[in-house]
Amino acid sequence: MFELTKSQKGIQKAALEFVKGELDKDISFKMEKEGKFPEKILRQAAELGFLGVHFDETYLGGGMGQVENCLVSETFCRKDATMGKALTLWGYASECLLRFGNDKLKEHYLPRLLDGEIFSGGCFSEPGIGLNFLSQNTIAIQQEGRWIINGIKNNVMNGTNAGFYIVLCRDRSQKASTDAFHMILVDAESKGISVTDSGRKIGNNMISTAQVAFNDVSVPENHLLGKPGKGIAQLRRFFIESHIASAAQAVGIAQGAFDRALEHVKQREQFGKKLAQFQVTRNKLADMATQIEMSRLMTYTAASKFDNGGKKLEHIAAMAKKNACETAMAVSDEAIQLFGGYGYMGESEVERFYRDAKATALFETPESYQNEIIASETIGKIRTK
Amino acid sequence: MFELTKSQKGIQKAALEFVKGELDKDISFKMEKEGKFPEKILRQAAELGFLGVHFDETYLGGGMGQVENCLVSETFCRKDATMGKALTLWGYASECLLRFGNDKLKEHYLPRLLDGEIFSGGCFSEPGIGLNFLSQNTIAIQQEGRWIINGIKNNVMNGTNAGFYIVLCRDRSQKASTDAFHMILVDAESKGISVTDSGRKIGNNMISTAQVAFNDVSVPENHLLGKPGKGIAQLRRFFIESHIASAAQAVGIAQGAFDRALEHVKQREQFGKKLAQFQVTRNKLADMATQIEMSRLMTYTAASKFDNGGKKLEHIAAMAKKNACETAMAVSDEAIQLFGGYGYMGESEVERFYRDAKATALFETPESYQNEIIASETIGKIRTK
Amino acid sequence: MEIINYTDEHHEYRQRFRSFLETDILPHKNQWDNAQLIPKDIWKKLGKNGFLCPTVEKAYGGAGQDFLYSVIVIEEIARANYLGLFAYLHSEVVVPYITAYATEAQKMAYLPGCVVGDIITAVAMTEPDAGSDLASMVTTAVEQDDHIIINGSKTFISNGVNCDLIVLAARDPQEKNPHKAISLFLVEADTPGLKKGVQFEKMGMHSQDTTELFFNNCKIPVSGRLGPKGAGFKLLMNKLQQERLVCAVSAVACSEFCLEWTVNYFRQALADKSHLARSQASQFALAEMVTELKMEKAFVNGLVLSHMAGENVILETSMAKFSTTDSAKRISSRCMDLLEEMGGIEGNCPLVDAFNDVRVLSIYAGTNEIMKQIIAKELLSSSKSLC
Amino acid sequence: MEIINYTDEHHEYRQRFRSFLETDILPHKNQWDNAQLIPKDIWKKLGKNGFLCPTVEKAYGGAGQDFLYSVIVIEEIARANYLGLFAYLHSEVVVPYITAYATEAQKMAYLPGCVVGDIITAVAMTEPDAGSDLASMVTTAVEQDDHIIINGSKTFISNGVNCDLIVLAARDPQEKNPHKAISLFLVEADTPGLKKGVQFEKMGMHSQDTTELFFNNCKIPVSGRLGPKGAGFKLLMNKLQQERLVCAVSAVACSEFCLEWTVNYFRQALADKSHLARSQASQFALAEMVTELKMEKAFVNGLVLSHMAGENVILETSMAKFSTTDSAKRISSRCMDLLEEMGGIEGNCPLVDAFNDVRVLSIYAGTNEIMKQIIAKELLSSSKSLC
Repeated sequence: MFELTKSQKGIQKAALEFVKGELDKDISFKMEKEGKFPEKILRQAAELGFLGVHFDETYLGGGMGQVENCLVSETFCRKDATMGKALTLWGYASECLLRFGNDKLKEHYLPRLLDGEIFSGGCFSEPGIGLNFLSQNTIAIQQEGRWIINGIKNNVMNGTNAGFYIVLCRDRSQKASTDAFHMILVDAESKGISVTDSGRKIGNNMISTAQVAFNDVSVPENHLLGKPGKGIAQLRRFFIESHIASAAQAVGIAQGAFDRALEHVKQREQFGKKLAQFQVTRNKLADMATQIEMSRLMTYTAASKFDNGGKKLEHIAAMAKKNACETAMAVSDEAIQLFGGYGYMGESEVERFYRDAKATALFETPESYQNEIIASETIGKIRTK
Repeated sequence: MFELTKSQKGIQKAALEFVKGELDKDISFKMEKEGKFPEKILRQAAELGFLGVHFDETYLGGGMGQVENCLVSETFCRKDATMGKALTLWGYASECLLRFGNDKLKEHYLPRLLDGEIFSGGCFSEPGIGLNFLSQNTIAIQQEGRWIINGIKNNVMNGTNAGFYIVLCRDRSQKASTDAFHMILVDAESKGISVTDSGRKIGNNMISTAQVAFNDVSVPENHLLGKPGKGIAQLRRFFIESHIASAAQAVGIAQGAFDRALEHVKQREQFGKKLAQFQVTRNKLADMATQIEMSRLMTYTAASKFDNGGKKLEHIAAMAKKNACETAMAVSDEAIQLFGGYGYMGESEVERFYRDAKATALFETPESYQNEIIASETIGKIRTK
Repeated sequence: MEIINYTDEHHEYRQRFRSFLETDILPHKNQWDNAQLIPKDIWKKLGKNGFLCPTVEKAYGGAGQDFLYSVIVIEEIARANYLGLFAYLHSEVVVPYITAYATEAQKMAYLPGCVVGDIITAVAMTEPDAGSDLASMVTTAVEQDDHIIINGSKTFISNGVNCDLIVLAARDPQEKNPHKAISLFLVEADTPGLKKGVQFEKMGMHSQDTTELFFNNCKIPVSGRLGPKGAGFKLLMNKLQQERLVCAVSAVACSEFCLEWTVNYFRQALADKSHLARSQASQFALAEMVTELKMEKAFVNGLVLSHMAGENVILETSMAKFSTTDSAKRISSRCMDLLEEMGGIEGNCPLVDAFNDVRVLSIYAGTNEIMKQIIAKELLSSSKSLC
Repeated sequence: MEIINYTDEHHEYRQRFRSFLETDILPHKNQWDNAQLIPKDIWKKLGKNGFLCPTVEKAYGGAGQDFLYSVIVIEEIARANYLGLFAYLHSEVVVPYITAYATEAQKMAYLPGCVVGDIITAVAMTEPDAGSDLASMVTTAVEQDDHIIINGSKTFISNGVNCDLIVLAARDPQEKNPHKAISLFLVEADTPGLKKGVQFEKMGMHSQDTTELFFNNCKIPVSGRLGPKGAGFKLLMNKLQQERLVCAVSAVACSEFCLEWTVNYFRQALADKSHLARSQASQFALAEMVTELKMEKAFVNGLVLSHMAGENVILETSMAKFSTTDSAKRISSRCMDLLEEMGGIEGNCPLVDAFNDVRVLSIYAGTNEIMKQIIAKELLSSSKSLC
């Protein structure tokens, strides 16, 4: 049975106090509109230890696990999804460095990252190709002790302001196969990188998304993360963590939208009754609460299995994300409906939860990716003639 | 994180071996069609200790908890839903006796029940009134040290062959309120009981469902279960267990239908490919697997909380049932579709899973009941003017 | 505005068929469900009363009516909640192969019997190892002198026990191109070498007989070929529009039955002040389902008119087929939910039969997945605007 | 068979409006979205070109066209993905109160201006504490000598910044029966005592201005009453059929836009051999959505004809309103899913705007929950057969 430990409850409480004290709705709305990153609050979160709770203490991390990370993400997003996602995704894909990088690289980048000084981005998807790894065209050539990288990646989170990128590259000397890709860390200061901001999005608007082009970008040999040729395997391992984290954000979004809706229906009267007394409202709330409870359970379970070194986690994490995103969409949509006209107005917050839910489903990895992960694990080997 | 213990895994394995060895598809189909109860197999299950695993050993129970009971139910239903439900529901509502009855009553009835000798039924719903307790019209009058019961109950599981009924009765001396109902055990041999079988149903056809009329039925005073006037509260406590058990059956049904469908799509070829290779099939299986995983997690979590004496369980158990029934319907429906024409034929098994899924959703308690339980817990107190 | 304007004659025909169902058919439904067969006499009675093949020309013994008569028969059977009386397969799916492709001699030989119910027809296309995939058909038809020798087996043959005449699809083993290999044949059921298999138990549609057919050196005269040699694939395709359309008409009428019954139940419950009718959630569910039904009905009625006008609406009928059959499944199930435990008891609630019957609609006449595949292919390969 | 048979004149009008949108409107959309206002000049341009109130009689400066002209304007705005150009509220919702209920003098005073866009109208019904519940309205209108004094506030007033004339619903505080207490009034926006509140930020429809209105001893002449005293409730009800119908027409056209755009994107992806177009799941999703769209379109087109024929189809338009608006929401969202991350980027994908705009459709013109309530009530209180 899943039950939070005392220290986990402590983290949750601390995160709640932080967002209650520091996150301001009006400021957040303004920043969302202008597409600005909440840098000041990121620094505060860093100081209080809310960044990278699942990173080693050596690198200024919290030394805890994904469960704790989920609790923080969920609590942040429940209060304010756009800001919550910003404070959670500033270091997107940096787990690749943590899990696969060498000590020197980690020492160089991670403390600054976890201090909120720099950001990180993941370069995994390509225009027109998406996450179909074997079709990808970003190439790395090994040359005089350095990697020379050429290619274009899209949908790069923190693309415009990352301190470093984690880049999936194919070894030109090899044919496309699952063993032909490297995962390489590229410092954003490297020559030959050009970044095009994708502009305003459906949601998640405090974080930039960009297209990043690599034109003869040269990086030192030791910027290879993990073993050569293991890029895809490593990326899939990273996506386990990333799916769990996204699921936690989605659960927070759903819960946040639910909180607002519940408060509203208990106050608002129509036809002489509180909205919360109408059976249809009650059924809607029952559905929403059930969906949230299930998604949360699945997410914590996946996180907990991850922390305990569980195997065969890839599809469980994918299930958690897929489901939590569906929940976040359904619950925030219904929350708008329960608010009526007020729900469509900016100040209601629920419309923004809805848009951030959509962004959570669309960005990071799409549902089609999760479906294939789940299917291949579930179906197993197919014997063909 | 939910993880089965070694002994729980042992139970699961034993149950699996039992159904593999003893449950025969052809016999089961014949019995389902004829609406016969599998009495021989019930006795075998009793001998092997699969009946009432969550009942005290004093009364020949297994001395274990709801988690273990869920594992057995799920495993049984996964192999054969109709028979699985029969072997699980033969003692429907007997938990009321276990939890609230006095020792003398328990000693008298439980060992025979857990031996598979007698059945039990729950008389909770009334024609045209359903589970709207306060409107119910079955009356108990205390008279010369006995209870005299009059009224009609419907949807009584094992109605035609129960050894005893658990009956919710209103005290005539009191106005309808949540404190005005008693829970009374009525021996089926009592005079004044008339039973009308409801006949064939959409599913769950090895178990009878009946209308039971009480006409001046007189039972001894000590057949009152628990405290006088606490009938509704006790019934709600029983429904926690019953919801968890139904959820486990539904999870078994979903998994059973999934198993058959998976086997089929890995073998069946269309247009030169195995069905399992088509993306649409793969997506369907991913959806099905995700739904099952979530429902199972929720069910085990509810069972585990119950076994650990957790509070505030009523809505969690209701969520588990509501969701598992939805899953069972969706998964078995999709399983039929994946089988194509073969899925509509009796021998495919999946059409029966689908019908038993529907029966699980319709009988015992309907979704509207679960929704209200979840809503009232979730919404909490509403302040009205 | 009604989309279809039925004439008085149509209304009269509908009324007459409704009465016929009430007096001559429905009282025996249970019995025939148990027997898993509708007696041949009943087919003859249907025929004699003009309820089979209403559109067959007068020259061949038919009434030469318009297609709306067919629609009426299909609708009334579904509204009587008796999909197991699978007359439309005969009247609107199989017989049309004969009216469209048969030679004059074949027409004279078979159509009058089809109209009066002396000849019950079936179509044999599906094979055990080839469901929706016609190209992988293995039943062979080899020409030998004046005869054709057929070998192979077919499955899921509706009207399989009762049928007297079979429209069979089989391939020429010499022809490698699967689209040119298939021909159609008219095979009389008592032809030596043709054996009917045992009947399938099914989830629903119990009165309707479904079997396998086995052809073992089954020998028919060359004159038994239906349409040109090797044209089978195309001939089958040509008839899909009507097959899918009648399936959709049936599905919509079945949803109508479920909703009509449930709404009436709730009206009564409202009059009786029962708790069921007070449920706002149930009321909303009814509103949603009736809306779904009205939309489908509008769409399908429009297609009926287009079909009668000879338009190519194969894409739209494929849409109607998958959508209305999914909807019938959903509606029969959801109506039952509203009735709670009462909904699941056969004796009290005819929705149980409907639930069991409609589950096959999304599978037969091309699975709903096949429909979507066809629609998507057409949609993406075309450059036409959607609007 | 097309359900609506547009004439050549209709087609020509559609073409002319489409070109007008392309040249005079769409290039400025971003600018007006940012400004959260469409300049009054543009309203005048729309009016001068005959795109406002096409059905107003010639006697009052209108073109006296049939309702299909209104449908064309609504459809083309939605297909241009610009719901924020909320002209139909003026043309088909507010102005009809004037054409139906106004005195000759009122008509002469206002209608010509409405047609040419000199007068932009709004309707003020909703109050902060009374959403869909008209009976709990608190804004008062008290007759005093030759004047009416209005006090209270209204919210969610579309065209709230731009409006020159307001159709206001207010209650007589002396009348206790809420159904007899409400009257309608025509209030000019520059009447002293009427103040426009600040503009609301919204999820979408950014060009469209929404505000609150405050009435503080706002004094209008008695001649400003619209229709009989105390008849407000009934007058409002009478206009709901058209209001819901135009909402449904708009929703369907918006779904059409989303699907048309997405299908074209997939056609291109297919030509480019991109992985997106190879996805069978996406192809099925497109097939499902196009089917949903076609059904709705058939239903709504039928209702347009019924409405034009003067039939009472309030029940059916309520069905269409909730169903098409839910569907537009679903379709805009699901199309985006098919495009994966690309679908969420404003600059690349117009579906983002559509997604943000359509979310209001299931809320305004009576929430979809209110629709279902109305349908269920009618359904259960009637004894009519569904078929």
